[in-house]
Amino acid sequence: MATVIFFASIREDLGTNQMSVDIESGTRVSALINALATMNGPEWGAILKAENIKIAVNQELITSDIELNAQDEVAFFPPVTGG
Amino acid sequence: MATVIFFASIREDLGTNQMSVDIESGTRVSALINALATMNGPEWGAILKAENIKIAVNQELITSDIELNAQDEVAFFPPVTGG
Amino acid sequence: MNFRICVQQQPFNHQDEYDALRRQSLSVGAVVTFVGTVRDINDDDTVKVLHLEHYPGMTEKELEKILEEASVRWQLLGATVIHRVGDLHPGDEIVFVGISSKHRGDAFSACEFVMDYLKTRATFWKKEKTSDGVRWLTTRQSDVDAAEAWQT
Amino acid sequence: MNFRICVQQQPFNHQDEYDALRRQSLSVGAVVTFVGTVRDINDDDTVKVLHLEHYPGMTEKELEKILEEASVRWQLLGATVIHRVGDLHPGDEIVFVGISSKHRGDAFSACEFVMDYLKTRATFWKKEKTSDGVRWLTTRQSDVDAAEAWQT
Repeated sequence: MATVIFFASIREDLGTNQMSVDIESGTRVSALINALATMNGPEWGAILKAENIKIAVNQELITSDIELNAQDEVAFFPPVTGG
Repeated sequence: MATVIFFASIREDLGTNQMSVDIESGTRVSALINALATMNGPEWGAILKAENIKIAVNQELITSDIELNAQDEVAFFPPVTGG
Repeated sequence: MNFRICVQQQPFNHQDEYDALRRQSLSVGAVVTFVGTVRDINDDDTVKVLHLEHYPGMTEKELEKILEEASVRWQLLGATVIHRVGDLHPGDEIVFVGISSKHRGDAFSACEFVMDYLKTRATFWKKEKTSDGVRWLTTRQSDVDAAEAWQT
Repeated sequence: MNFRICVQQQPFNHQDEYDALRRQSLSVGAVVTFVGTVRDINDDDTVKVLHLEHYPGMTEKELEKILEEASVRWQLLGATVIHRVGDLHPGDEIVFVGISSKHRGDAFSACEFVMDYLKTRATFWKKEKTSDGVRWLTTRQSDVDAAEAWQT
């Protein structure tokens, strides 16, 4: 199972902070998003494909549509605003 | 009487920290230095005319050979090294 | 080179953090500290509460990377980052960044660099409760520009 | 804009100075502090005592001018300079510069500017007692360069 987590406005927009998703190793991030939209509704696709959304895999920011491993931690969040 | 004061290495080189000197208003700084050398010995002239010496009149740094008033405070010191 | 990274709800003690940096070694000649605090007015609205959320685990890794990069760019003796999370109020301290070094130029540059990178890379998010409602803050272009300026 | 300028023999309290800057107003969003300390080694010699002398009256005027200029260049809310004189030892604090402002860029720039100008304009002189004897320090070219860089 991959762990999918959401932060800040993304978490609030989706109404959930974390879920487990059964994926096969080799699944691309884009395919994971499509699977989430299929499971939870098309608004999930719109939110997770928004232009300035940030995605981290195993706590490392990614900038391309990489292949996931079955146990990965995938996080979706808006641009950071700390400090 | 003008007050003449010396700081740091200049004070140590001259062996004095302060003196009063009778000058007329209109006396130039260079004339004051010559008067000090006449009174105290030629090494005073050498020390007070050294290339990187700083001179302040009434606690303002001067960069030209200005005319003094009779009651001025004239200070001689090396480049600053605080902080 | 000693790093200290902490994400916490409770306030920090400025004197303790400063003392730890200063007493790193007798080679320390300069200590620069930065603290960011909650302002009462933001974008013309009165701030009542500033809520700070973060990504536990990733935040600490990102902060560590930022300090690593600072210690490659400058000669540092100590570096501390403490960032608070949870509900904060106007006047409260949000973040502490402190750097100690032999010479002041290194400490000044590294401290500002760490703040600029933290603002654009560390996984914190701010939500403001103002007189006008609740809003998530968005990235400021000035912060993006400040971070990019270090890359040239 | 509040100035605090002090030349004194006794140590200062870092927390008190920081708190005063931070609590200047609820508009404060950033506080940057710098402290310079006596290093144990200078120019390869072991420092035993650092003696600091100044020109009472002129020093305070010069520091005031420096803070005035900083407050023209940047938007500041508070500015403090405390400089110690007399005999200091390795590890002792020499100088505190603290700036508070709405935004961090102003505080960082002003704090570094004040230090660079203080180093080249404020009437302090340092005499070192080392394992090798006693010597008056001379101006470092790097300090002259740092101060001049603000004039362009």
